[in-house]
Amino acid sequence: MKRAFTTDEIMTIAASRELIGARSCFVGIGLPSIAANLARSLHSPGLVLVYESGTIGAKPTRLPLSIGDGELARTADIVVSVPEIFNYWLQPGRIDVGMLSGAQVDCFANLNTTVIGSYEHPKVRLPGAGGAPEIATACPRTIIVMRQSKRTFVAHLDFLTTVGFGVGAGSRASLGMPGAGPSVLISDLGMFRPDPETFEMILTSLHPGVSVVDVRNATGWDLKVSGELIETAEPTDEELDYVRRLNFGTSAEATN
Amino acid sequence: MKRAFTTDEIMTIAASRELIGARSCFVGIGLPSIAANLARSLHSPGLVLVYESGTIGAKPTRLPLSIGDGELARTADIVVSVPEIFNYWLQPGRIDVGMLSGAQVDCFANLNTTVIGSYEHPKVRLPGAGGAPEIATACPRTIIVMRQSKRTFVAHLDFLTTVGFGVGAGSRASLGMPGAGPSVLISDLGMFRPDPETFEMILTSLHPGVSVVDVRNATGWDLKVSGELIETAEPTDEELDYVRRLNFGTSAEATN
Amino acid sequence: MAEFLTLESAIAANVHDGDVVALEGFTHLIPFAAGHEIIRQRRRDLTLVRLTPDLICDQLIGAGCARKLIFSWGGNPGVGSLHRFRDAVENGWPRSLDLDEHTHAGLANRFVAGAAGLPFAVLRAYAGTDVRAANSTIANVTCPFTGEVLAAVAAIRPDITIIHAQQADRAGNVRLWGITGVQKESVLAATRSIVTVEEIVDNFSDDRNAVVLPSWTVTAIAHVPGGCYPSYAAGYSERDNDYYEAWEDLSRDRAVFEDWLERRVYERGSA
Amino acid sequence: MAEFLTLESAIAANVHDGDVVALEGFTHLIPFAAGHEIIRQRRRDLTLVRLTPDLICDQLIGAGCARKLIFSWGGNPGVGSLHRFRDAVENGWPRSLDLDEHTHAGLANRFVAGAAGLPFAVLRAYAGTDVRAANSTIANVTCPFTGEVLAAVAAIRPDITIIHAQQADRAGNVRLWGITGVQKESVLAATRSIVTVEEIVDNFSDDRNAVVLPSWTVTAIAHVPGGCYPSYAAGYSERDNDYYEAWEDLSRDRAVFEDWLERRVYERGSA
Repeated sequence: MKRAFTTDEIMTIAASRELIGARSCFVGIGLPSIAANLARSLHSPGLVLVYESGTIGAKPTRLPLSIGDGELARTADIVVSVPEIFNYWLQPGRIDVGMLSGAQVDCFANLNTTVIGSYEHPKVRLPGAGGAPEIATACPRTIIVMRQSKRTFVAHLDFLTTVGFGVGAGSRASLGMPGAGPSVLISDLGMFRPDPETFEMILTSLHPGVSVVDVRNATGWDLKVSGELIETAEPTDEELDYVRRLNFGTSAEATN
Repeated sequence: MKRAFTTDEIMTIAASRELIGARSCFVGIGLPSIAANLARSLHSPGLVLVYESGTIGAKPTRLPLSIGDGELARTADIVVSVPEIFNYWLQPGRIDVGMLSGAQVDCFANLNTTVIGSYEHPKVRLPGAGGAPEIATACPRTIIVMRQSKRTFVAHLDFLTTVGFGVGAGSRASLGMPGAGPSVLISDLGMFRPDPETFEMILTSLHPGVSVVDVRNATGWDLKVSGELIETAEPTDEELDYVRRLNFGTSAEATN
Repeated sequence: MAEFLTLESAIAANVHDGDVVALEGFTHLIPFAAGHEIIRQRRRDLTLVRLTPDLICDQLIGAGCARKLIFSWGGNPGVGSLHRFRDAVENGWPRSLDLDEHTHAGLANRFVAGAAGLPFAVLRAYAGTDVRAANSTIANVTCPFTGEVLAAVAAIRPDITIIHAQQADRAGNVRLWGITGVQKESVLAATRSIVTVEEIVDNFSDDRNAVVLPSWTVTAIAHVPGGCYPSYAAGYSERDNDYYEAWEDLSRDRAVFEDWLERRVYERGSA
Repeated sequence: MAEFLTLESAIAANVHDGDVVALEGFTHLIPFAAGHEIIRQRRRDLTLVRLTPDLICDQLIGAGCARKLIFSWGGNPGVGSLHRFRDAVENGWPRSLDLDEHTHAGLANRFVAGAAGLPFAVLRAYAGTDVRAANSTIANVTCPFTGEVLAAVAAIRPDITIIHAQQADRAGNVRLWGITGVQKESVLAATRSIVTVEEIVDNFSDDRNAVVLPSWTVTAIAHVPGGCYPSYAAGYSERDNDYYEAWEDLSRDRAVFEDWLERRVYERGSA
């Protein structure tokens, strides 16, 4: 008999699986942190976790509440300054994968974490850029994890904080962005990957129990669906045990 | 009865006196190092010695043989990387005084430490620039210490490694050099200071027993002599004791 | 050479209305006690500079001390929003707040340029983002060797930088370790600096590769044990995560915040 | 991840004829044993990179390994000249030597740019000097905010950087302390790297602010106690100043040098 799981759990677990084979991951706080820590605990014990607080090779035994958590410094191979983490470690593309989230995403996987409404007179002032724009620029690939609704998967971002594929094919090259961009966008409903021609994110996998209609109803743009749509593999017992253990006692709400 | 002293000793002692009142000194090896260490031992116990190896606040108990001597690291307040010592400490003008030497100097206190002869086919290949050009650029003032002869005090440098006053008044400003330049050039014969109008180095002090003719005979340009020429104060017993103690067991030959 | 002062005297002497004030510490070693003293001394029109404004800037903004914020990520890390910051930006309460908004890499490099005495720093950043469009402290620079177009950020040189550190020695040298963020750069970039410390020691241990600020780079030192609470000082204290979580509700309502301010800051006198 | 190899295998696998080879260590931790192994393996046409060429480059140049030297100060510190370097530049013996000559600040920043993945670095340097005139890796760059004209130096990205460090742990992480020069930058700027170490330890001590190169930034580690002799490793050895002083005479004469090379390098086999 199968165990029940939440939509957040399958989202996080699916994200952690995308880190299999990665050597190192630049981790934002919140959902990305849960996924990256899950990956290190479960699939990729050698995965080097790098946080923008300057901790490299952190091996937290509990989920860090913030990217500057003392647990990260205590368990790291080295702790460097913030200028150094960005200049010597992120910028040259040393960190294989960046894990990002956002308040809004568009069909080219660009992210908004700055404002809802206008910049000058915002309806909601969000935290801002943090490390995301340079993670998205420099990492050889990125993974985006965020909950999906018409409010978050939008046709037009209110503010473009972090470039995914810009306006599509050729954008990253013309902007001088060395990394390949988002390899996957993972929501609580399914997974989206860039079309190799247009670089628009198309639905490639549905989480168990979710229909294409469900996803369309939670997408603000005219969603394209892969001809080879699959179902996301259900969480294993081991994955569920780990994600529940990690998640205990901290919040997954914040987006950076 | 007065004690005898060598020309090197009065040169070094005169240089050390120029550090009275300075908070910090960027020190090259050789004669500058002897003078700076003498100053810290004798006149200025709080003088912060900074070496291009990254040692800040070194308090060596013997004269360091090189700028990367273990004694400097052991006794320093901090040891920083070489990029940091130049970028964060020297470049912003944090170090009050730079002590320099050279193989050739001209009447505007520009220095050559690169070649004798042509650059492409040198008669003598010298060590090169090291830290000197940026010390001369950034320090609020510099002190030059070098032995004097027609070979070293020349009308035309074979190579301009380090700018003193360039071609005279206005040169430093037009080159964007923040520091004021050499406040004094000290040789084994006398002391030279910049004319406030022309910035040519003029003889302002003769070491005891030296005549203006002696200095002229050891100067490759048409030497100007100050109307207020004085005699350098003789070394005190204490100065001589210290310089002899410091000098023991190491060489004062190298120029950087 | 650094002068040993009470926190009250250090703030009174070094923080003036209208100053550009950097308060640094990345999650770790955030100088809360100094921030509260600035509130108590009712400084106004400050330009606050902090990569992660965190609760300390939320409190200063809510108390009406700031007219501008230079920052790169303004949330309550792992918890939610900075409601006082949001209220100022969204509603102009208690006053409007100008923003000079960067990425972490960009703002960190503005401090690097300031510390290095250069007018700008170069990085590969901001391409294609709206962050760049609205900001006059970001520009292009072209590599003279390859022709690549990169981002330039203007140096930042605060009037005063305030940090919290684990130790000072009696000569006024300051030592910090663990997550050290951009503290060294922010102090070296500033005209003046105040360091609050957990402890004053006779001698540091022999680790000369830790971050040390020599006495002559620091203006004033105040001995304020726990001066980074509810943040933490590695080796001395743990972060009070409950405080951060409680702030989410406490700060949401203006009246509740003002009551907190009255009871926990104004009535407390010097920390 | 770093591979543990003998010095002989590490050099054989990673240093090729024609490579750009940085050998760093500022007076302290100079990788002499690796340099001698390069001589023994008779590598040719190398471009050597070192702020202070020191005796190690003098020996490599005298042995005919190098066609070019990128450097900033080429003397025998505190003693005198590098006679093999001078003989190559002045007389083309044993072959001519191209020079790419900088100041310390300039060459250090070339490594910084390489480590940072940028094509150039900015500094206030070289103005008015002949050092600049002859060098194509130095150019102007104008601040887009202030109009100030500064120096740009081209990034350097060695094919291989070789350093000596005090310790590696069994996972291949490397730790060094004391005067650390430009070693971190030179390793991070390079395509490949070899680290010779005094000791292999189970665990590093708790000082996480020391310079540590994670295993995945290093290509090969060789356990070579004393591998920096006659330089020194803080905590392990003292500099042999007599060796440096004796080099002044030993290196002055080609025949005496060649005899030294035969007896002390070629006949010694792998250190």
